[in-house]
Amino acid sequence: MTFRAQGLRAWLLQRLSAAYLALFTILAVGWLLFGEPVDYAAWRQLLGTPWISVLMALFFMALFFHAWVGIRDVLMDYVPHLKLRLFLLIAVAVLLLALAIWSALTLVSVYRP
Amino acid sequence: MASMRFRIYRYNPETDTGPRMQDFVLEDVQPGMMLRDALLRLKEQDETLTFRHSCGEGVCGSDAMNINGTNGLACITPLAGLKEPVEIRPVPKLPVIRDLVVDMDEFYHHYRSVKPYLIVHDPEPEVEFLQSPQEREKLDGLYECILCGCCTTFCPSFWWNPGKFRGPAALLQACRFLVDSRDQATAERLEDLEGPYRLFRCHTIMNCVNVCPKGLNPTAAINTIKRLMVKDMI
Amino acid sequence: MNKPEYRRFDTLVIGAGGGGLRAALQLARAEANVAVVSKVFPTRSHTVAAQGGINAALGNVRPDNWHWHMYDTVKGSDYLGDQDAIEYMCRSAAHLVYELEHAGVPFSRLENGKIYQRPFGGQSMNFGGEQAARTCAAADRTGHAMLHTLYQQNIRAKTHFFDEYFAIDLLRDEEGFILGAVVLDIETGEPLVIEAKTTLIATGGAGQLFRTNTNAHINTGDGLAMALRAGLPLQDMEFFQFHPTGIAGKGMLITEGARGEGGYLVNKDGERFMERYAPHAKDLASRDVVSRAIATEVREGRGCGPNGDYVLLKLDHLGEEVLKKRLPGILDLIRTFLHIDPAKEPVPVFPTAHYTMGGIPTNRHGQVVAPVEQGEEVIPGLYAAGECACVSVHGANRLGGNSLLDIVVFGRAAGNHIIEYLRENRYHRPLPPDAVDRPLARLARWDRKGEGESVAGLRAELQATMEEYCGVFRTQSVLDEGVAKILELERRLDDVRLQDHSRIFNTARIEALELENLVALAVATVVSAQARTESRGAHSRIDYPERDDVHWLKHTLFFREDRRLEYKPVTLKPLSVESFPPKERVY
Amino acid sequence: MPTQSARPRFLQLLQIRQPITAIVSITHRISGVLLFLALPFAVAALHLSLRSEGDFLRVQAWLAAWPVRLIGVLLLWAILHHFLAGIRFLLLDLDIGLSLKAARASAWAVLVAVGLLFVLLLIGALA
Repeated sequence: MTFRAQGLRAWLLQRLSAAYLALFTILAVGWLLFGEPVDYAAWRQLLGTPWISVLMALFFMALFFHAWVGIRDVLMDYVPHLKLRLFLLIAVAVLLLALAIWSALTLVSVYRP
Repeated sequence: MASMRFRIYRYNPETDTGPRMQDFVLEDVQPGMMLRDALLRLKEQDETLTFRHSCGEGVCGSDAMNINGTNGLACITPLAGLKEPVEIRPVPKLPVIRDLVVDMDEFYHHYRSVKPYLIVHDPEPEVEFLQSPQEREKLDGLYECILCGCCTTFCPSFWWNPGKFRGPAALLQACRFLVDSRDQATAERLEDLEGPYRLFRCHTIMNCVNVCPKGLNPTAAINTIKRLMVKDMI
Repeated sequence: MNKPEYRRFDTLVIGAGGGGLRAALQLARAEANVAVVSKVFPTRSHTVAAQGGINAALGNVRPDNWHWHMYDTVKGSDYLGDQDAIEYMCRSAAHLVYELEHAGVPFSRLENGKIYQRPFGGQSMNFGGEQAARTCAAADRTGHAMLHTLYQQNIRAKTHFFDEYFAIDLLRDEEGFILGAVVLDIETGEPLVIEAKTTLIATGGAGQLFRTNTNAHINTGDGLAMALRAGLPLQDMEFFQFHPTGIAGKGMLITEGARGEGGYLVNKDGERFMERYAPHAKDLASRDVVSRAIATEVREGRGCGPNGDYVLLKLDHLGEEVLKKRLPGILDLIRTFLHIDPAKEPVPVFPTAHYTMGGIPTNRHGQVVAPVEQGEEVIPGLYAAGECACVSVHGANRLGGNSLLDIVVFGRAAGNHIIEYLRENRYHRPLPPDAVDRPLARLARWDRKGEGESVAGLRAELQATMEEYCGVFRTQSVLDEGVAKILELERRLDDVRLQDHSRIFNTARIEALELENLVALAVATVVSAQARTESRGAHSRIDYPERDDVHWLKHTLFFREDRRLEYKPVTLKPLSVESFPPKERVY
Repeated sequence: MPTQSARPRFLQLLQIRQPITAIVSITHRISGVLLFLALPFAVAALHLSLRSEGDFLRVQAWLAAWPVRLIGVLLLWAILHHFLAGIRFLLLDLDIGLSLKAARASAWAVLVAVGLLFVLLLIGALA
């Protein structure tokens, strides 16, 4: 996504990611409510399942895109000072990008012994 | 109901440095009176009290104001049922010229910006364009707007981006022409509304729908435009 | 007061209702440099409140042709309408309605996709035969739909608007040319001189003359009074239309379309009384007839309610579906102001002051005309269109659906003639240096300080007086008394003082200027009415119940100077067809 | 004549009565921002929980600590609200419940449901 996301694409992305996040949340909550408490090994094993990894990766992608559009909207609405807004936007983008890389590395890390 | 108390926003640029609230008491309030009737009688008490009004029946859209914290037309707001003291202020955000009179230029600017007129490229027929009752029905809920400004000035997105966000009233007009079976400028109209500000500052807060004195639904109109954009993209 | 600024335009249009906007559109499209001055933002002009529709013999629902429309209009006018102008209007109607449709007016539609047309009062097929369906409608918001569309097209044509400017007076030179007007910027309170080669007055009617009226607060006949002050006469001011169905006691209009869609009137016995007054057309007889019938029912003790002072309009039998589809605005209005549901209960109605048939005398090109020794001459550079003009297509009684037609037909005609005039008059005539003195003095008069009567008080008294002494039924003694009272009010106008002398958005000052206009028009109305000793159309004399074509088949001209009356003949000769000679008028 | 910028504008938010739909909207925003602020910690927790058994236990211990629990309660509300209000917004985008009456009703429903679930979950957690 470009930094200057167009209105329609940003809006669509936020809705589509929201839909995925909602579904994922339902699954996660279900697992939390009805799943067994896990220990470290089980936790690693769970996240080491390929299809779970894919779901998780998609989740993080959706989460960061969703957060990006949401926070961008907030800043566009409440920070009228253009330079400050630009600074904050860049900061948020850098933060989200860093988090994206970090979470990707984390998700991959379970496949290393 | 014998008398009623009012607190009204006053600002006279020739004598005041800032706005103030003035208390009024109106005696002999008759049942069935509208707020506009009350304001007219208060103006007889104090000639300097200034507000716009005209038709008195909710079709000209002159007397939009903020009544007990919410926007509405004075002429179709019954006094009965208003909490006392009735607090009356100008509609939010627009610059106040005097008392309850605001400068609506910014509002009109957005209205004009959406090209609120039918655009037809084909030659016109000798008689009327044919339009089925079903096609015509799509204009219901859109063409009735009276440009009072209640919706746009009650929209938080307009408060934060008054220069860039078109606002619910203008977007309702945009939709009115987009869905008119006679109009042939769909693509240009949609393209013009692209970008993060003009349309997409709308966050479905629905304040517009809450205050529209004609019971219109700008949010639905904005949804329709978004759907047309998605269709156009695909 | 600072020295006023000057601006120059080819054409100055005063008033941004349907007439002014239609003319401005014609001019802007012809690339004339046109300024529209309006005391309210254009879409707040009173055209916005017109409900029922616009007449044109499209024949979409029932067979129709313009000649039948012409017959109905002549008959409706009680033969006081000028038949050349009426022919012109009825002939152009279809074209102008199609043009409006092409411009975007969201007319209601028939199954076949054509414009919906509803029956309206005073309409017939075959010169007095069966009820016609001639009124093109956008639900019951036709005026709103038209006004917004016309404004929108003017945006497109880049017309120059002066929103919220109040016209004070016309500018005139020695030779009688009209050279523009002095206007007041309401926002700043500063006067502005607008010089123009041509000036079009399109300021609408003066419904605020009466206490209970269907009109907006702004309908104070400013243009009419300006014409009077410029030394021009006003024509047929005694003919003021009372709409049969205003909400009783409040005045909000319930469109004739309500009866066109099948609603009818009943008295306290539940009798459908219009069958007695107009056996053929019943509730769709013309407005003067229905208004008189209602007033008679009430006078003779058959009115409804605790005081027996209104009749009921029954709509409930039409069903919620029809009401929602065809009369949605009326449904809202009644629920808002009467707290009753017209789908279940009948609506209390009473005749209510509605439309100024009289006005600034014009020919069918919109040129203002004034009498000279033999016949009449045009006032160079001055035009009028719409309710403020008296072409006269409405004569003694206007048909429903003909006013929206009037404004577009003669707005356009005036626009076209102005374009011609501009071609021959390329330069601004010099403005005499003292030309702006009188308008500025008029403004300065309100700077006088001190105690005095209030504008609102005198206005209320004026309205009550007009209602009592110049209402639906008139007699010599009542009118004589009315004239005396109105003249007394005119005298008292001098004692009125403003308490608010501020500049910026001083609406009190605007209302004072409007009151001056209203008083001048009240005088014109009662004096014209006092003289006419016959009953014709809306002018209904109990002491002279018959129409008198021998003595009174003529237009009244009222001059401000000495309150002088003159008369001019009715044009009975149409442009191309046979004349409709006066005959007994039954519905 | 004052210039445009000298003119006052009425925008005292406390004197403007926000409709229930607006309240759901602004709380949706607030909850979103809270969740955004929690993101780095969530990723860090996930990272640590997968790094080693010791880190896993440490994360569990942190999550059980009182200050973190308090923040957790706030985030629980934020998730509940953002989730339910978000579903409402998605439905509105699909033109479902877009009439004023329905939109007001659904706004109330969201607030009530969030409140109920929140209390239930808290009771469940404490029990």
